Amino acid sequence: MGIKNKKEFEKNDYPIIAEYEGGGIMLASLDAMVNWARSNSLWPLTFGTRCCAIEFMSAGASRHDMARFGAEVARASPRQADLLVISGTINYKMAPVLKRLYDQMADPKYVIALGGCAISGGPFFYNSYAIVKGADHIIPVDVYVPGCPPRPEAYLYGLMQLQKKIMRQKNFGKVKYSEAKPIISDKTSI
Amino acid sequence: MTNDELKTVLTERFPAAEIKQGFQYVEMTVKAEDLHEIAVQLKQTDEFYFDYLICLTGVDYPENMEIIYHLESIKHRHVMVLKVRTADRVNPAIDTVSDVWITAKYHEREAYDLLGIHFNNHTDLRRLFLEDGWGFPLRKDYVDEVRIVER
Amino acid sequence: MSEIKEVIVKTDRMATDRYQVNMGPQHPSTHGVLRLLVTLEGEKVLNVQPHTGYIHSGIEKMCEALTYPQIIHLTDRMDYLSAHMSNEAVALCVENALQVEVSDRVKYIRTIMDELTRLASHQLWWCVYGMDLGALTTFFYGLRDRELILDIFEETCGARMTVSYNTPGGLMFDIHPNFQKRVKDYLKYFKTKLPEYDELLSGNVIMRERTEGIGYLTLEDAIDFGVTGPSGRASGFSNDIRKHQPYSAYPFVKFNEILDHRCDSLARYEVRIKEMWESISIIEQLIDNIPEGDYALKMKGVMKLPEGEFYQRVETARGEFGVFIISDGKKNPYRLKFRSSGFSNLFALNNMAKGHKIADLVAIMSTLDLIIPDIDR
Amino acid sequence: MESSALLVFFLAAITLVGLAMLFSSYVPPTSKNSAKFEPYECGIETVGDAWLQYTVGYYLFAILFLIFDVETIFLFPWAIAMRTAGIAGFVEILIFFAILGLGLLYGWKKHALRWE
Repeated sequence: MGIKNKKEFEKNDYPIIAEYEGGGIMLASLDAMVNWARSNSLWPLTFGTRCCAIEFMSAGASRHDMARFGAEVARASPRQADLLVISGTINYKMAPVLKRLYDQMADPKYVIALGGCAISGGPFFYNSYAIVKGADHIIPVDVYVPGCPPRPEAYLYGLMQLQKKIMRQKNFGKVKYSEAKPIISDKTSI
Repeated sequence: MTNDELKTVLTERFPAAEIKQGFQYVEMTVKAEDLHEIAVQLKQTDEFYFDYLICLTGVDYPENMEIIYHLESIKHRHVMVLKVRTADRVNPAIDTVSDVWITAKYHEREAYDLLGIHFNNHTDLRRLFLEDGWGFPLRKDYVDEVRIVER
Repeated sequence: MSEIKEVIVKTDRMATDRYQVNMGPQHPSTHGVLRLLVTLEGEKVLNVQPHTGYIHSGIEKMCEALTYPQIIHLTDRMDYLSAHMSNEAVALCVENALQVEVSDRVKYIRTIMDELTRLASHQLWWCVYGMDLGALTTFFYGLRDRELILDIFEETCGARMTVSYNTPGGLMFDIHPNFQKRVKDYLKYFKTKLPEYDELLSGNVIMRERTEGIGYLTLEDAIDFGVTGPSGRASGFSNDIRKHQPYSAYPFVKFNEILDHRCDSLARYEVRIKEMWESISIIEQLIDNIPEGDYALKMKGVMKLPEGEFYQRVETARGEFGVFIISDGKKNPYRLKFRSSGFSNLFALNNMAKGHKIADLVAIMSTLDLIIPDIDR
Repeated sequence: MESSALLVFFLAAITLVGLAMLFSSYVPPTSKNSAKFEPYECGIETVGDAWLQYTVGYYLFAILFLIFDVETIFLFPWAIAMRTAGIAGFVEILIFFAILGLGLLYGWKKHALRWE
């Protein structure tokens, strides 16, 4: 899966992701249509554990209004959600539940790690015996939103970054979508 | 009634216990075997009427394990601290007071879960927070190099 | 499994099997990661067994390795809706232990911020209470007013929710110059909006039908289970720490403790609505006469508490929050126990919800206003 | 002429549904894992089996609802032909309602609608 033509990225806010080999003109425009539909209707799963959940709620309320990005329908069951926003700490008792919820979500699914606790354990990193140091030990995370708790605008910026990431996804042609393995660090035993 | 009135009444009612005036409240340390009987008395006698157990704390001192009960009487509005010690660190066991105050049933489960203090004839002594076989984190000699990142 | 008490169900139709369902960690109405193992018979709830621990982060063990100013940054991650009151509890406990008296200015500002946090917490409770009963509009009304309070917090303390505005010995910084003006504008605005809450939900027949006589908690049970806060006061359990052990500027304020003797979910709802009016009147009495003075005392960098045990009780929006520090003279506590209000309120849920339908269980639980990290710590 | 419109309508329905199902089964990636096919119970493995014996009240409510739902389905063709049916049609529908009303009354008196 070599990288044939190295395109120069004009806008510098695109994270550099090697471009996969994809289909021709016909499939590329089909790609654009599918990605456009997916990125503008990301339905988040109501999965709030700690204070970031309250900021996630005020992002859904009238002032910060997630509805502008098509993400205001916060579904309660993973079957109908395609965006898992981990807002809060994950501890060792909650880790298998989170893994099961992620598995039960319908594809294509995306994950946003909202807040310091979901990224790396946040304030509970040092001498806490029960917190998993970051949700990417359990499930693959697409976008990390730092902050403790991050402002609703920061969450919306993370959402926009995810939408950009989805717009570059290649669905057709010779692309193999294999489920990305979570980065299991040697220090923590799950 | 005020702290020192309470102190005098307590010393005259329970001679066997050692009573001293703590920083804020009267502290009474009782022996483990007559804890339950004193707890029933503290609740039932109209003079004390400690009907509200504020909180139950387990402490791991170097020489013994200690349970501290903060009690308040809603009728008389006075607060008291009841302490009980057990020197046995391998499997410390103290009588339960969950039949006197129902909320103690869950506070005791938390003390059992985090400190390993067993409460005899507690109806449903299970772990509250951690999974079974996790060890007792609040003990001073608890070490867990896999999960804890020391600072 | 604990024993399931036999409930004689008189029915002339065929009996139904009992089954257990998990109102599990990820559930819209548990407001966090609380798992309720509900034993059902058809729709009738026989036994509710809370399983906690899905957000237990061992804060008490962490605090044994932190200094006192650092602990304050953790307490507002426990009960994040009454963050300022929890921080104030730790600050007051350290100040009492060091026998240090803060200036009146700090007391006034702390009490105003307490009452603003209580307002914001009750507003969010009201949003989610409506949503639990199926009325989605309350979500947008309540959060609209709460955003204005968060703006005031952000301007003065720098953070919207986890404010960490207290330090042992005073406040982190002084209030913002136009803090008083903004609070007075907000009070004038919110006094017109609170009646709107009543129009929207309090008079609603469906809401009254679903909460009147549901979730009965007698006074003896409330005291025995230690159910404090508005949930306890709705059963007549007079436990308002602001009244019985006043701290900060509460002695200088005239306010009445709201008690209600109907003991059901509707009483718990109305106690909270009336408490919002009380908070407004408290802030009004304080906002105009904040005395001059320094906003923090000169404290040593590393505070060493004297040997002994110190207990401080504070009234948060959910109930009585206690900080119990056992210190052995070093710079971090030997043992630190948080008496969380949600912990005792939660376990009274079982004998309140027994015999009701599952929809009533959701209504009862949302009148208890639980915050799960406050329970698990 | 009539039947061709029906045919077009029928064909359009088949192709659209077929296209959508084909599209959605081939385009999105599918991750095969064991947890995906277990029932969702708030993130916990389900214990026991849901094939249980219920109160018969649910069944009674369902049947009563079914009866009056079918009644409204019969109402639609009548409503279209109401103009041409005239008074006779109106009387017939009243008789139809009366018979079903009797059924409802019977159910009511036999406490089929009471839940407890």
